[in-house]
Amino acid sequence: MKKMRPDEISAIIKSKFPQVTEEAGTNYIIVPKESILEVSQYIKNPPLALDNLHCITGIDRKEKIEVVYTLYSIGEHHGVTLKVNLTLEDLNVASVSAIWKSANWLEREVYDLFGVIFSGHPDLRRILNPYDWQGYPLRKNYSNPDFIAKPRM
Amino acid sequence: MDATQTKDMYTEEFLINMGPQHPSTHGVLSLELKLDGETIRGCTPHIGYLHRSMEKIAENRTFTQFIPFTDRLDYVASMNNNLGYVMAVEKLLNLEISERAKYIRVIIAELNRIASHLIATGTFAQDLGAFATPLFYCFREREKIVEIFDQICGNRLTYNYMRIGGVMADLSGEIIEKIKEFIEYMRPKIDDYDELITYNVIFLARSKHIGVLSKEMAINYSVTGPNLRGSGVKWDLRKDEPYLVYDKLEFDVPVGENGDAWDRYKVRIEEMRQSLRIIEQAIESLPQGDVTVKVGRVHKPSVSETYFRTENPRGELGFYIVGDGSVYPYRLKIRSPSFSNLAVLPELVKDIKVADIVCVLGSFDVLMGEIDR
Amino acid sequence: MLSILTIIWALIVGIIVLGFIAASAMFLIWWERKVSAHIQSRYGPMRVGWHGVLQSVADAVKLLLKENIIPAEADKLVWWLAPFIAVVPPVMAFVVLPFGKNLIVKDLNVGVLYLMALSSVSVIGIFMAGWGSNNKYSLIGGMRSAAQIISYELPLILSMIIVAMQAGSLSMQKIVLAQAGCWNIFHPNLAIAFFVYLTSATAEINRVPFDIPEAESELVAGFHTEYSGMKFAMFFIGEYTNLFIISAIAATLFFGGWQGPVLPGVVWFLIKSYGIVFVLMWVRWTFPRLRVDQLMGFAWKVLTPISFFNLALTGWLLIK
Amino acid sequence: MIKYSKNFVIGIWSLIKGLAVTMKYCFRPAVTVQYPTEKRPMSDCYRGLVGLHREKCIVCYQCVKMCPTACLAITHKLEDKKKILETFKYNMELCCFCGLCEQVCPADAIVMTKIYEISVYDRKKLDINLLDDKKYDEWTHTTIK
Repeated sequence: MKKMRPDEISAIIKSKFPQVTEEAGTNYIIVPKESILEVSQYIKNPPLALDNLHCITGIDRKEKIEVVYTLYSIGEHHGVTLKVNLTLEDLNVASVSAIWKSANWLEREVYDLFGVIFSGHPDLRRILNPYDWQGYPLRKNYSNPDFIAKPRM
Repeated sequence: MDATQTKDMYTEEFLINMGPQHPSTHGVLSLELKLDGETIRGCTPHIGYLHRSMEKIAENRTFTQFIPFTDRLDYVASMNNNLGYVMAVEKLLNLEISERAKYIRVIIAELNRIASHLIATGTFAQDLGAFATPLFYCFREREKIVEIFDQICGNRLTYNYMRIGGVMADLSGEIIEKIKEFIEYMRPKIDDYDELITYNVIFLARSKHIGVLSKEMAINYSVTGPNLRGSGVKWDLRKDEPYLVYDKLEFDVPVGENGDAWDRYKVRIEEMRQSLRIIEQAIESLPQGDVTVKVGRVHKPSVSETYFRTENPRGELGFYIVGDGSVYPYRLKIRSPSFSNLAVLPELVKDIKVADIVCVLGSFDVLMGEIDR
Repeated sequence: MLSILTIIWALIVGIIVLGFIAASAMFLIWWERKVSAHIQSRYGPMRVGWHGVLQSVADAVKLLLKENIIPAEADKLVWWLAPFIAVVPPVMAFVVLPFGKNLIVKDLNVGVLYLMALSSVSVIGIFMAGWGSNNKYSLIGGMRSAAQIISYELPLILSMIIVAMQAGSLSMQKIVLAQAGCWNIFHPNLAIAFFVYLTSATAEINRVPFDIPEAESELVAGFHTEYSGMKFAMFFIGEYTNLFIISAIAATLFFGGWQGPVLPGVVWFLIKSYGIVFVLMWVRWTFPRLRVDQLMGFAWKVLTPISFFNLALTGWLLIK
Repeated sequence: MIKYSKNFVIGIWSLIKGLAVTMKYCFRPAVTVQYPTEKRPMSDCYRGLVGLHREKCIVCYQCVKMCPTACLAITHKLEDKKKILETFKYNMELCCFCGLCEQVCPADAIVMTKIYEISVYDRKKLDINLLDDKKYDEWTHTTIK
């Protein structure tokens, strides 16, 4: 099968789910947080067969937190990036760890560092920081007496 | 404490903390094991003892300043980490590097892959009780590589050799001769490993059919690198999404059959042979030219984000970099291969003996510097 | 008068034997380090004395000066007694070892039986160490050791019995003398017995590839995890004396003991014993370790049937 | 039964092969060196402690800006519009020996020396004044002769 380009993949997803949009200028697909589970369910199986959840990243954009899912397909050699935007007031998003097992630890990491709550996650504990750590270190407004930022030049 | 009731024997489960200080947890990994006699009933990994907050550090460093930090992620394969990072930044900056630099990067990365696999081989044999001898042989061979790196970049462990837009220093003719010598030296040594460990009957008995990772499970858990190939998935970024000049070089992708510990080990041994082939070809077709392109001391990417992954000795190392137009990355996420590889461990060690958990863990070749970041 | 002389004689012999044990253990530790180093392309100890030959003395002094750490929750008496119980059986085994024609402490007429009895005592020391430390790793090590030694006792004893059958005596000297014409190892059935003996004896003294009681990569150091200083050294002395004992028994039972041309008997005996020690060291630094269930399976499914078959074969050969 | 015995023989043969490999290396010369008395030759570009040619320094602050761990600190004074180096502190505790300062220096004033035997009992000694000529005397002759 021919390797699909990112815009072809996003076209397929958009035709199936009208609520998803595409980020301007890029091929990142923005999924409303309510529909992440059904979109995941769909793209996991053929025709897209994105069976490898490679990476989950949080990005603190100050007014919102983005959760970025980087997905690849081992069989079809293509990939796609999903984004879920969360407002600071409501940091809940459904966990995809039932669909891709690799999401288990990756979501725990995002929870640990950004404080995003993945509802439905089987074991949502901190992973890199100690279990009694306060605060979410990768937020831009994080402060801690032990953390001294290098003076910028 | 809960107990298991078998026919007429009554045994009490007990908890044992394996690590963070333990000879064979490959660093400061802590495994909370629930044991029923010698049999493992449950395993919970606890990580983070080596957490240095690399991603937060990256937000306060310029792109060049972060290169030395990538050395300290996977300290056994620093060159490959350097490579993954600088290539991600180059992708963010849309920077094209010279042809010679590409070949040099391939040679160096493959040399470091051999060094890393040597350590994996040695420690795996050590974990199975071949006390120190294979490990010392592996370190003896690795020393040759480290000496070459020492001559190239002046350091033996944390190389800081790759630069955004090229490499730090050119390969002199003398060093190329040394690398050629090393290839000749290394080939018979791998055969020695085959005789000493790979086909040793005790080694086979210990590692065959232990920790079987099925294809589907490996993909679902996003296991990458030799561990994925050990499960029989023919997936190698160097072949499937070639970067640098890997598409011009000829090499095979070794795969395992059953996905057990021995297959993962065997894939590494074969990969060393393939890496030697790659280095040989790359040296032969090494073009002349500059090794760096002229770029400024600081790099200002546009407001954009990128994800780039390279094939590290332990799996696929990905960097997700978000640039905000300043000289600092807005966000830098490191997708480390060992992190995902370790996540599958609790699934594989159910109902096997306590000696086998060491075997499974050793065959995964995890490295805590990379997991905890 | 006679009794006083006997006591003095016993003391002199005791001192000689203990001196030999200490010297032998130190030499073996140094030698093992050297052998392992050369196998691994290293030098090993080089600093203390010629090629580090006095390294073991320096280590012994260091261990004597070390603090004796007792775990707070340990079973003190058991913990304290264990190293001594581990070291006594190998020392007692010296009673029946024939170093030369007349160089034997006491030629018991049940010498082989006595050795078999002693070899099963040392497990008590190891198990006490595992239990008394109150450490989970030590406990697993002690349990493994008990299971392992009991399993390997059977093939060990069966292979020794074959030698006794061949010689028609249980006395060590008589067994040596019976080999005057032809060493036992050159009889095919006894050659099999020798390999069974060597394998199960390696397991008896917990050496690679049967070192699961102290399996470093799983159990840290097994039963002696919690020991330090001189108590640790006692285990070490016991281990290396055991190594010498099983090699000496093998030399006596299968290689004609002190018999040999030109050189005096004691030299031949030591050459043969240390030769077998070298083989065991060579094996130790080459092979990986078996798993606990494989180890038991090997004892019961391979070694024991072979021994029984061999026993029947020897009986048939003798009657024929 | 035949298969069993065949496997048995193959197993024993594999063990003998392993023993042959170790015996082979037993008689090869050792590859290690006796460290404090005997040392490996150093490579030309070895990255040890940071050193300074003070007469070359043009006080451009590039090294301070480039250092990823902020281990260098400079102060200067102005004398008839010329920058004169006043202090040059080097906090070795933080240094990660990356060599970026050496690479970025436009005047080749800051260099990486070949000193690597740098153990001290007092942590304060790790805060080094690079303008001191005798700063590394203690560490250049540490080897047992």
